[in-house]
Amino acid sequence: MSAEPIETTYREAVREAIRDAIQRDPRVFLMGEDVGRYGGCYAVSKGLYDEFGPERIRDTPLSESGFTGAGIGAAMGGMRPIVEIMTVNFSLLALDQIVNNAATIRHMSGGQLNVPVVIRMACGAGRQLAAQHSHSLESWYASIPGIKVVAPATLEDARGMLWTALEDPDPVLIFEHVMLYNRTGRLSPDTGPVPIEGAAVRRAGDDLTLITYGGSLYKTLEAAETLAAEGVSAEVIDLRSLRPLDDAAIMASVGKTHRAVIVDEGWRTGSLAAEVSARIMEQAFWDLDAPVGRVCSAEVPIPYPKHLEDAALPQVPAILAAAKAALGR
Amino acid sequence: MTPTETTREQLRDAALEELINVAPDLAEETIPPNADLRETLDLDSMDLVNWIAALHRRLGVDIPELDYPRLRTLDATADYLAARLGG
Amino acid sequence: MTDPADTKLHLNRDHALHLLREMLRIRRFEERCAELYTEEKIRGFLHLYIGEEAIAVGVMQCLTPEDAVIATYREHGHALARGMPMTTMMAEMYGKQEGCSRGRGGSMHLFYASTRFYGGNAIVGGLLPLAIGLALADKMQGRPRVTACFFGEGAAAEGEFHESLNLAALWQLPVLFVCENNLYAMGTALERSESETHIFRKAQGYRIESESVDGMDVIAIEVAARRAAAAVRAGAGPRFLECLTYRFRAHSMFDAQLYRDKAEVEAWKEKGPVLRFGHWLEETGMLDAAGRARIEAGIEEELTAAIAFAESGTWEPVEDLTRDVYTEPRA
Amino acid sequence: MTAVYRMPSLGADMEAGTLIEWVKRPGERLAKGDVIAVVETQKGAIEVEVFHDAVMGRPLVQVGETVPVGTPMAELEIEGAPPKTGAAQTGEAAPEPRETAQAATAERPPATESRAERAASGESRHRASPAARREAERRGLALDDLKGTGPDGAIVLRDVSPAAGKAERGATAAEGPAPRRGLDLAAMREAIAAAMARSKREIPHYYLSQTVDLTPAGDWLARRNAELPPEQRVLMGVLFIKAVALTLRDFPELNGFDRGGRFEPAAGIHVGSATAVRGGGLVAPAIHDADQLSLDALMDRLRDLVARVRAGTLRSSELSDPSITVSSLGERGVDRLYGIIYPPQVAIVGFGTPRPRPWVLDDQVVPRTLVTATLSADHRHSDGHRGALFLAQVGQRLQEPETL
Repeated sequence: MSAEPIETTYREAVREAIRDAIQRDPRVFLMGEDVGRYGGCYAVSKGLYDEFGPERIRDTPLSESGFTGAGIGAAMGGMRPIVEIMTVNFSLLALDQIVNNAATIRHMSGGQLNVPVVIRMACGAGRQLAAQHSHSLESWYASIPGIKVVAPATLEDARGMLWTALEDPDPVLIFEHVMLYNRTGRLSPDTGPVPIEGAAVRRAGDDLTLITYGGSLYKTLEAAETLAAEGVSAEVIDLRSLRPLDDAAIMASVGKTHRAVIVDEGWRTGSLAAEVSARIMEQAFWDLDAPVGRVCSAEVPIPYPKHLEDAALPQVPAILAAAKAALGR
Repeated sequence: MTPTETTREQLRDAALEELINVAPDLAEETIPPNADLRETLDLDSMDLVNWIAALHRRLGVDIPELDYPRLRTLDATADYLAARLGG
Repeated sequence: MTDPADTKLHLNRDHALHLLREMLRIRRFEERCAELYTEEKIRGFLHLYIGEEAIAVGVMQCLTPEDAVIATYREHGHALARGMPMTTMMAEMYGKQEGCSRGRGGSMHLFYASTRFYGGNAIVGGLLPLAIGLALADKMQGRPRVTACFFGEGAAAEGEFHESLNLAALWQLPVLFVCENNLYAMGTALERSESETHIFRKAQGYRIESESVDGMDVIAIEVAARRAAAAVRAGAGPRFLECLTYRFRAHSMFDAQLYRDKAEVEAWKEKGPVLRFGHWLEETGMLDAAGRARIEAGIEEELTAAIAFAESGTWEPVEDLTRDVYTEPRA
Repeated sequence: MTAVYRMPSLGADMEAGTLIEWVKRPGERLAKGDVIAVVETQKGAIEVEVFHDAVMGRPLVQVGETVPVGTPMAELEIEGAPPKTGAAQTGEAAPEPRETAQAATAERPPATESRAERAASGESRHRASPAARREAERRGLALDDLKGTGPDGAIVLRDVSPAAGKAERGATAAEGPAPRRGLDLAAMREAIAAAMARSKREIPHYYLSQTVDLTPAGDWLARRNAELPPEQRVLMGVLFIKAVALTLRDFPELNGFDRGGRFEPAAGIHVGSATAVRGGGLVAPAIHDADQLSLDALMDRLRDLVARVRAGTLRSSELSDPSITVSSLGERGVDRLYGIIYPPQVAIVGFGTPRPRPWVLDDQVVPRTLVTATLSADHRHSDGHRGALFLAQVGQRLQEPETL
């Protein structure tokens, strides 16, 4: 029996997830720039400082490598930190700690040490923040053995993935697309944790498989609706987990529809779409009736002006065109 | 090898069983004991020779080609086999 | 054995001999490693601690089993002083799976969870934020423990040095910073890389109590470390020791040492920690030649057993390649 | 005791070193740690040391020589036995870096000639999607029979079977006969329809028939079978197949394929034996190299094929490569049947039902068992005259059954 769903937002769902985790486990604490007194640059942790105090909602100086490394060290020391890197753009300063320490220590120490840390970061473009604040680098992290990477796109996932990630003995990175924070929807107050592995079929279909994740999900669903109006039944797969990828779900869908288009806000070369496309070619080659399509960002530093930013990012018309090409229309 | 199926009914059932083995696609069909096997079941010569070989293996009865026409229905087959075995 | 938490050093004969033996164990272990490297038994990189033994041995006397220790790729001495058996360490140097890190880390990545030895870390400065985190965890869980982190003066130039010292001071974390200043960051002399060459003064910039100590004098090191560790353990926040020392051998095995001249090396060798402390023990009658020979023989025996252990070690099967990438075997 | 001083390894990426100076002369004493020589490496000159007290012996390498790591450089007199870890006895080497467990063993990608080469070689490789290729094979359709409606005329799924083009929204079992395991009757019906329609549309058939006295063969077979248990008896249909197969050796123009109007002779004589499928449908699985098989071997192959057709476990490869088809409707057939050629084959031989009929023999009209053999052939690749000779020879071989 779950309580009556209430109207809420993606941002509040993440906040609720943090509050729930801190209440449940004394080892859990939030650490990051402006997460405390300021309430988070995307207002995700607003109010938590007053509720839990400076020890557990811990503001840090602008030292991404320092506090991310500290989060990793604290996890090795028995805590369950939630490190918030304001955006993926600043995570480049902490790459060494994430790649050479978090992802590596367990294997390199011969299995002696665990790093149960969760690192959350906002990602993606669409707010005209220009090149240095608009990166989509999930595929970089999704290629690193030793960490898990998830991209919650729905309110349920935003609310439910954090606790599962905190219970995981290995490092988990959570990417929250900036354009999702304001999404509204209904969510029952006592919805619980959800798995951080496995893809989800957000829309069933037979003629074509649209594969996407995170911020691109709603553009992809919109494209699927338009296709439906033209008599094409498109299936939409939300990857949810970017490492490990849910090959079984992808191949099951492509096996049925024989056509696949992948929508990914990362740059085309070396994108996650490239990896998924390679796996489809390897595992479902004989089911393919058309080349796998990819709709990605233009390979350009994301420009500031709205019309150029829109032109650079994957949009619904581009998804429709790729779908039609796959259908051989 | 003394056939265990001594009675006529057992012989007919054995014949039917071997017929299904030869033509598994007949499994769902009900085969009346007096139905003409060649006509109603569309058995061709290959099915027939395989069926007879199976009866030979199972019952030890060597049915010469000249006797093939006498295996027109399951009942007729049971009578023929009973006669051959009864001695 | 004196109590690690005691703030004062009681230098009786037993303790003195213990200090000498610990330094000699490091010296002889590393001399043999140099030989094994030329015979291609040890591969990859090999960074030797010969000449700096007094620091690891002196500081380790002030740490309890619950304290944490984290060091760099020049960590054989710290690992030995922190209780890692010579056998599993040598097996690790050979890359055998009986090594402390299953053979996967090698000389630069010795880990030993049972004595909270959080390894060799090969990225200069990379260990500093980890030390901050370990201390943060202790503080948040109310445990009166010390995290001792050892690093070279080269790390002072890394951004993470500034970020870590600031966090340690800002959050008053129980960290003992031990900077082993051996005057050369690989091929670059200190004057050519640091505007302020007195590293302990940098630490004072973050309002961290810090001092400079003669890294060649094991007694001086232990006295300073006791005082600092006691303060840290009492919750008085981080402490910083800059230990002036010198490495008698190259940065690593493949180094023509063009950056320093031989006379300087010989001068520092005269002030070496093992040489000086050995003479002092003889002059004060605490140790005669026979006693010294017995210590050396015992170490030789331990070393021979360690090499035999490593030689008879086995290679990790290729099928285990991906084991422990994650905690549970991936489905 | 004498030992050997070897070129030391001084770094992870050092393979060899050049001796630039001997620091010690033969006979000089060496204390542990003393420098014995200076070696040049990529990183500059490095003084190399000895690890045991010793006396310098005979140098084995000249100044200026470059030698790999481990090469003996000089003899040494060592006081007392040095602890035996010497380079000589190396522990077993690290395992060769075999393919790592999970690194995909990337086979060399199949050499894909460029389109130009293929066009030049005349063999036009059909552009078809993998799904279309697999479906065509499953249905026993040759790609060059299909017209592609995909990009640049590529053959796509809908070209192979309209039904498969749309996702199989629930089996179409409701209307058609229940689909049996393996053979999808609805799909088969369409495939036959497509093939027959194309055959009639494109192949200029000519038809010949020949009445053959089957009595000698019939008597011979009855005598032969009488002495054999049922398992080893042979059917008359087998004699027909063997007669056709042997005759085709002299008539290669009837045994092969039409490739876009050009005749391609088959590599062997693979006779498709048309077999009715209960509930409708027809398949003609191939008996490979029928001309080289004995009657008993042919009978076993035929029995196996029919059994698998019944059980629906036919391999798709068997459906797609007969070089000619033989169709006989057996006892309950008709006097004479004229087959339609299965593209891309160029001929089909039919046998009516053997039946006793009047026949003139030595100016007497006598009852004989007669069968009418027919040939339908592609007039683009053979003519009636040759067809007639072919049928005559088949009839003649049936007069000497013991030669089959």
